[in-house]
Amino acid sequence: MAVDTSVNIGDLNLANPIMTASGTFGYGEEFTPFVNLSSLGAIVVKGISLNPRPGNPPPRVVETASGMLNAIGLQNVGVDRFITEKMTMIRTLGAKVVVNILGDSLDDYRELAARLDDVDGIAAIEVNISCPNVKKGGVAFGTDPLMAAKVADVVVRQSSRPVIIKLSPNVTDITVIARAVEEAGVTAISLINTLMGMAIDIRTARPKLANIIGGLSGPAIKPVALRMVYQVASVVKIPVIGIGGITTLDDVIEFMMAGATAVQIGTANFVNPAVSGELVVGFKKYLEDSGRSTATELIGCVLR
Amino acid sequence: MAVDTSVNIGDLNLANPIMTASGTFGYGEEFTPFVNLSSLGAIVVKGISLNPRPGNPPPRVVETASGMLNAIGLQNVGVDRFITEKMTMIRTLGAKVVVNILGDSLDDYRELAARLDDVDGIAAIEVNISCPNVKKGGVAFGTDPLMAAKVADVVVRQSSRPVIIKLSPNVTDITVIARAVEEAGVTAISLINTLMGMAIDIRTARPKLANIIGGLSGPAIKPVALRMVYQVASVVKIPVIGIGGITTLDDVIEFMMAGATAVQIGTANFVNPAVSGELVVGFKKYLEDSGRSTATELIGCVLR
Amino acid sequence: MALQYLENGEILENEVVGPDTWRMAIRAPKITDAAQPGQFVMVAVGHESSDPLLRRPLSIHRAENDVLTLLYRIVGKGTKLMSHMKRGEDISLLGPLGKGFQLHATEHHCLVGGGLGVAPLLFLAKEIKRRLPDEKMTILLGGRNSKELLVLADFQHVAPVLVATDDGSQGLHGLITALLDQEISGPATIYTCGPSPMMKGVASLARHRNWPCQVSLETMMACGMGACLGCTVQRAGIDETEKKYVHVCKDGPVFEAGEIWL
Amino acid sequence: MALQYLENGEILENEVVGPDTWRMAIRAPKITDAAQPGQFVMVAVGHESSDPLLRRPLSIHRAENDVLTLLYRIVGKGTKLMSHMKRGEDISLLGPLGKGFQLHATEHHCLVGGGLGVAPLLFLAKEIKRRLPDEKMTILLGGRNSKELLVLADFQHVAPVLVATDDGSQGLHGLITALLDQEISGPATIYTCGPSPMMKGVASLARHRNWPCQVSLETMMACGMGACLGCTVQRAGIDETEKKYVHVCKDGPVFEAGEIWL
Ligand SMILES: Cc1cc2nc3c(=O)[nH]c(=O)nc-3n(C[C@H](O)[C@H](O)[C@H](O)COP(=O)(O)OP(=O)(O)OC[C@H]3O[C@@H](n4cnc5c(N)ncnc54)[C@H](O)[C@@H]3O)c2cc1C
Ligand SMILES: Cc1cc2nc3c(=O)[nH]c(=O)nc-3n(C[C@H](O)[C@H](O)[C@H](O)COP(=O)(O)OP(=O)(O)OC[C@H]3O[C@@H](n4cnc5c(N)ncnc54)[C@H](O)[C@@H]3O)c2cc1C
Ligand SMILES: Cc1cc2nc3c(=O)[nH]c(=O)nc-3n(C[C@H](O)[C@H](O)[C@H](O)COP(=O)(O)O)c2cc1C
Ligand SMILES: Cc1cc2nc3c(=O)[nH]c(=O)nc-3n(C[C@H](O)[C@H](O)[C@H](O)COP(=O)(O)O)c2cc1C
Ligand code: FES
Ligand code: FES
Repeated sequence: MAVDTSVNIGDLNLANPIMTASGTFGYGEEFTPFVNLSSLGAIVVKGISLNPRPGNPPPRVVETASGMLNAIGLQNVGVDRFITEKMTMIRTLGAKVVVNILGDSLDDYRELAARLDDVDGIAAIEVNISCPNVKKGGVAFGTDPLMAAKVADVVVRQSSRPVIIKLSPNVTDITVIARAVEEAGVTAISLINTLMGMAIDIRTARPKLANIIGGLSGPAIKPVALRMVYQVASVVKIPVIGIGGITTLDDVIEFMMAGATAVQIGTANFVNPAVSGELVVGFKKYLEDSGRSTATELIGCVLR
Repeated sequence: MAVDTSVNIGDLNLANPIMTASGTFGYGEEFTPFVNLSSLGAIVVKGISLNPRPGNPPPRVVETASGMLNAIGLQNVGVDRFITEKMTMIRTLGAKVVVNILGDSLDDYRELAARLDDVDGIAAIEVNISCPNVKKGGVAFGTDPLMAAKVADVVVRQSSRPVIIKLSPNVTDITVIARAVEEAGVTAISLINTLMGMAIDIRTARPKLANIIGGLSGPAIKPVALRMVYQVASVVKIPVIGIGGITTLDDVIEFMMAGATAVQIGTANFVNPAVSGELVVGFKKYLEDSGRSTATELIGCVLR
Repeated sequence: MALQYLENGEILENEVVGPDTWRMAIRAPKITDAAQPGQFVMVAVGHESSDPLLRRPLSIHRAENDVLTLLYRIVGKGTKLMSHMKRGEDISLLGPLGKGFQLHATEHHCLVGGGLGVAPLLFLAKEIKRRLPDEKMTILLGGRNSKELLVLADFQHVAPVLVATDDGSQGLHGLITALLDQEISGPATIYTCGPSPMMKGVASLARHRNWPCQVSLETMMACGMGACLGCTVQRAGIDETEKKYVHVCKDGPVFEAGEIWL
Repeated sequence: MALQYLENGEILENEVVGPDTWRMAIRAPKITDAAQPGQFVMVAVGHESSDPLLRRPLSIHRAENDVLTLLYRIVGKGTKLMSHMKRGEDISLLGPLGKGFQLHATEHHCLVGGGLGVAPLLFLAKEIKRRLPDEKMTILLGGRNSKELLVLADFQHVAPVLVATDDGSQGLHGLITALLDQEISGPATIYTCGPSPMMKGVASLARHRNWPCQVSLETMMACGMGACLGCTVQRAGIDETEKKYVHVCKDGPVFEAGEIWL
C-alpha cells in the first residue's frame, strides 16, 4: 500500500516528520557518513547568535541516568560567518534546513531574523527562547509569556519564512507560554528544550560542569516532554513539534499520538549517528504495517 | 575515629541524614523484614488527607527510562483511621516518624495539622503542597508562592512540632516558592516531589496511566532535584531535605554537598527494599573513610 | 507478617522451553522454603543499570529442594535481559510475595491455565497432590497452538491433563472454557490463571455452575510488597473509600473471582 | 571528510592484562583499515539499555589484519559492562575518529606513556617502525608499580623500552619525566599520552629542550564526532571568539603541546 509520510508545518511540507534537533547535529556535515540527509524531514542546525561566541569552559558535558547534562554555552561562529561559510556548505547537503537562532535581547532576535531572511536555502527559522534576557537580569525569555510573545512577534515580523518557536520546559505552566506565542503569530511550536539540572563530583566537591548548571536531555526527560507536548497540543491550533529523549520508532509514534506533527531527534544522534535515517525508514514501514495511509492520521489521536 | 552522623532539622535531631520518602515506604511496616527502622534518620509515611481516598483507577504505575510514573491518586485511609489504626502500629516500629499531609483547601490543612498535633509518636509534619487547590480551579498549591505560603502558615500555626514543607518541582523558579514558605515560618523545606510526566501505549493509542498524567520519580530526575536543592539551599537559611532519584551513597553525598541537611529515599526502596538501611551503614563508613568527623561538614560544601 | 527475603540466588539453569518462553532455575533456599503456590517473586533484571529500573514480578513455577523455578516469556526489555543471564550468575530475588491459592478439601480440583498462566499452576498441582493426595484433580491447559502448550509433560506427571488449542493442533479445537464446560461436571473448585478474557470466561462459567473459583491476576507493579499502592484492581461493588480497590501484590495475586472486577 | 564507519564488530578476545585493565580484540575490518595511530573509537557499552547512555571513547591500541584492539581500564559503569562482554558477541564501534599523531622524519622518536596512556602508543610505535624503519625510536613507560607497566612485552617487540615506577619495583624509581630527562639527549620528537600531570611535565621538559611534542588528550565526550561541542580544551593564548577552544574529538585528541592549555 502506498503511504503518505509527509506532514505540514504551516506552508512548509516535510517529506516525513523526522527532524534533527539543534545543537545535536552540528551543521549536518558530520553526519553525512551515516545518514542520507535529504531523506530526513528536515535538519535543524546549531543555534546562531549575532556575534561569535566561545561557549563555556570545560567540562561541558556529563552523563546522568538515561540522560546527559550539557553546558555548551551556545558556542557558535556568529551569523556573519554562518552565512558566508556554513550556509555555502549546508546548501550542498540536499537537506531541508531550519536555522535555530538565539539572542540576548529583542534587538538581537530582530536583527538575526532580518539578516537570515535574505539568505537562500533556509526552510524555516527556529527561535530558541531558553536564553537569558540580559536586560531583564538574566531571566530566560522563555519563562515569561510576555517576553516570549515579544520575541515571537519581532521574529515573525522580520521573516517571510515559517517561524517555529522553541519552548523551555522550565516553567510552571507551558500552555500559557504556548498560547502567548501562538497569538504572536508563529507558524509552529517546538518543545522541549532541556530541563535545568546539575551533577556534583563528590571527590572534588565541585559541580561536574564548569557552568555549575546545565541542560538535561535524553530518554530521562521523555515523559516530561511528552506530557508538555500533549498539554500544548490540547490548547493550540498550530502544529507542535515534539522533542525530548526521542530514540526509537515507538517514541516517535508516542509523540505524534500526543499531538506532535513532527519530531526532533537530539541526544540519540550521539548514541547512534545513523538513528535519524533509520527512523525515516522505520516510520514508513510502521505506517504500512499499521494500515494507516497517512502520517497525519497519527497526529493527536490520543487527544481525540 | 568516632564520627557524628547526626543532623538537625530545627529542634529535631536525626541520628543520621537518611530518611525515606512519603508514598514509597508504606507505613513502614512492610519494610521491617529488610530494614531496622530504628536505625534510620526518620521515616515519612504515606500522605494522609482528612477523609479516606480511594485513589485513581488502574493502571497507576508505569516504568520509564531510569524512572517511573505514578498516579496513585493519594489513596489513604483518612486521618481518623490513620490515628486510631496506623499510628498504634507505627509507634511499635521504633522509628522516628514524620507524617505527610495533603489537602484540597487551606481548611483541610489546618484541620489535619490540628488533629495530628495531639497525637503521640510523631516527630514532625511534612506538608505536601503538590496537590490541586480545588477552590482555585485545581492549580496546585505548590506552584504559587502566595498559596504555598498560606498553607505553610496555617500548618505552622496549628503545630507544636517541626513543620517541613515539601515543594513541587513543576515551577518556573523554585527559589521564589522556597523563600515564601521560609517567611511563613516553616522549620525546613523538602524537595523535590515528582515531575509531571506522561507515557502512551502506542498499541492502544491511549495514555499508559488511567489518570493520563503522573509523577516522574527515580534516577532520571536526580539532576533536576539536585539543581533545585542547590538553588534553594543558596537562598534560604532553614534546613533543606533533598529528594529525587537518590539510590546510592554517592547520591546522598551529592545532595548533602549541594546543601541538603538530610535526604529522603523514594523509588529506590522499590528496587531494593533494604537500601535505606544500607545507606545508613554506608554513610557512617564514608565519613570515617573520608576523614570527616561530622555529617554537618558535608552540608553545602559546594556552596562555599 | 509472612516471611519475606531479599535473596541472591545462583542461576542453575536458564533455557528455552517454548516460543519466546524460558525457564530459569535458581538456588534460593530461603524463598523456596517459604513459598506457597500462587505466590510470586520480584526479580532484579537490571544489574547496576537504572534502565530497566524496577524489579519484574514472576510467579513461582516450582519450589523444591532449595530450588526456585520461574517460567517466563520475553515481552520486553526486562525479560530479554533475564534470558541473557547465564548459569552460575547471581540473580536477586525478593519474595515470596502475596497471597497464593487457598487449598480446601473439595471433590474435584480443576486447574485451568492459558498461555503463560500455567506458570503458577504447576506448583499448585504439586502441592495439591502432596497435601491432598486422595482428592481428584484435573488440569486443563489452553494455548494458541500445540507449541504454546507449555511444559505439558510436567503437568502430565502430576495429574490427568486435558488440552484445548485455538487452531486445533492438539486437543479440543476451541477455547478452554468450552473444554471446561464439556469435561467437568459435578462439584469442583476452580483455580485459574491466564489472559484476562480467558479468566473472565472461566469465572463466569464457574459462577453459573456454582463452583468456587480462584483467579490469579497480573497488574503493573513497582514494589510487589504493598508499599507503592500501584497494583490496584477494583473490588466488586461500589465503594468510595480507599477500600474501593484491592492491591494485587498484597491482597492477591490470587482472589476469589467474586471479590474483584475482572 | 575522513572515512568514518559505524561498524558492528565481533569480539575475538576480552581478557585481563593488568590491574583492572582489559584488552579487547574485535574483528572490524572497515575501521581497522582506515585507522591511524592516535585515533580513537566510540564504543557502545549499553546494549538496549539507556543507562549507560553514551558511547565511551577508547584509543585504538592496535589495528592489524582486520582486527582492532582496545586496552581499557575499569573505572565506572561503562567499562565494567565492557569487561562482561564475551567472545563471539557483537559490539558497535564508531570510528576511526579524530586527528592522530603526525609522523615526520626525525632523529629520534620518543614515545612517553604513563598508565593507560600506553594504549595509543603501541599502534604508534608499530607504525613508526613500519613506515620509518630506519629511524631511531625509544619507548619510555611509567606506572605506579611493575604491575602497572601494561603490555610491556608488546612494546619490547617493537623498540627499546625504558621504564620508571613510582615505587621503584621496576626500572627507575621515580617519575617518567626524570627518566626522559636523564636518558634522552640530542634532537628528538616526543609523543606522549598519560595522566595530565605527567603530560604537563613532559611538555614542559620538551619545551625546554626544544623538542617537538605531541600530546594525546582526554575529555568528557558525548558524540566523538564534532557534533555536540562538548569536548573542549582551551587553546593557548586568549581569544574571545568561538575559536577560544578546540575540540578534542575533532581537532585532536593529539595536539602539538604548544597549541593548547595543558
Ligand atoms: C503477580 C504477577 C505474576 C506474574 N507471573 C509471570 C510469570 O510467571 N511469567 C511471565 O512470563 N510473566 C509473568 N508476569 C508478567 C511479567 O511480570 C511481565 O511480563 C514482565 O514484568 C514484563 O517485563 P519486561 O521488562 O520484559 O517488559 P516491559 O518492557 O516492562 O513491558 C512489555 C509489555 O509487558 C507489559 N507488562 C509489563 N509489566 C507487567 C506486569 N507487571 N504485569 C502485566 N503486564 C506487564 C507492559 O505493559 C508492556 O506492554 C506476572 C505478573 C504479575 C503481576
Ligand atoms: C580520546 C579518548 C581516548 C581514550 N582512550 C582510552 C583508552 O584507550 N583506555 C582507557 O581505559 N580509557 C581511555 N579513555 C578514557 C575512557 O573514555 C573513560 O575511562 C571511560 O569513558 C569511562 O567510562 P565508564 O563508564 O567506565 O566510567 P564513568 O562511570 O562514565 O566515569 C568514571 C570516571 O571516569 C571519568 N570519565 C568518564 N568518561 C571520561 C572521558 N571520556 N574522559 C576522561 N574521563 C572520563 C568520569 O569523570 C568519572 O570520574 C579515553 C578517553 C578519550 C577522550
Ligand atoms: C549538546 C547539546 C547542545 C544543544 N544546543 C542547542 C542549541 O544550540 N539550541 C537549541 O535550541 N537547543 C539546543 N539543545 C537542545 C536540543 O535541541 C533538544 O531540545 C534537547 O536536547 C532535548 O532533546 P533530546 O532529549 O532528544 O536531546 C542542545 C542539546 C544538547 C544535548
Ligand atoms: C508511588 C509513589 C507515591 C508517592 N506518594 C507521595 C505522597 O503521598 N506524598 C508525597 O508528598 N510524595 C509522594 N511521592 C513522592 C516521593 O515522596 C518523592 O518526592 C518522589 O518520588 C521523588 O523521589 P524519588 O525519585 O527518590 O522517588 C510518591 C512517589 C511515588 C513514586
Ligand atoms: S506493587 Fe507496590 S503496592 Fe503492590
Ligand atoms: S565529543 Fe562531541 S564535539 Fe567532541
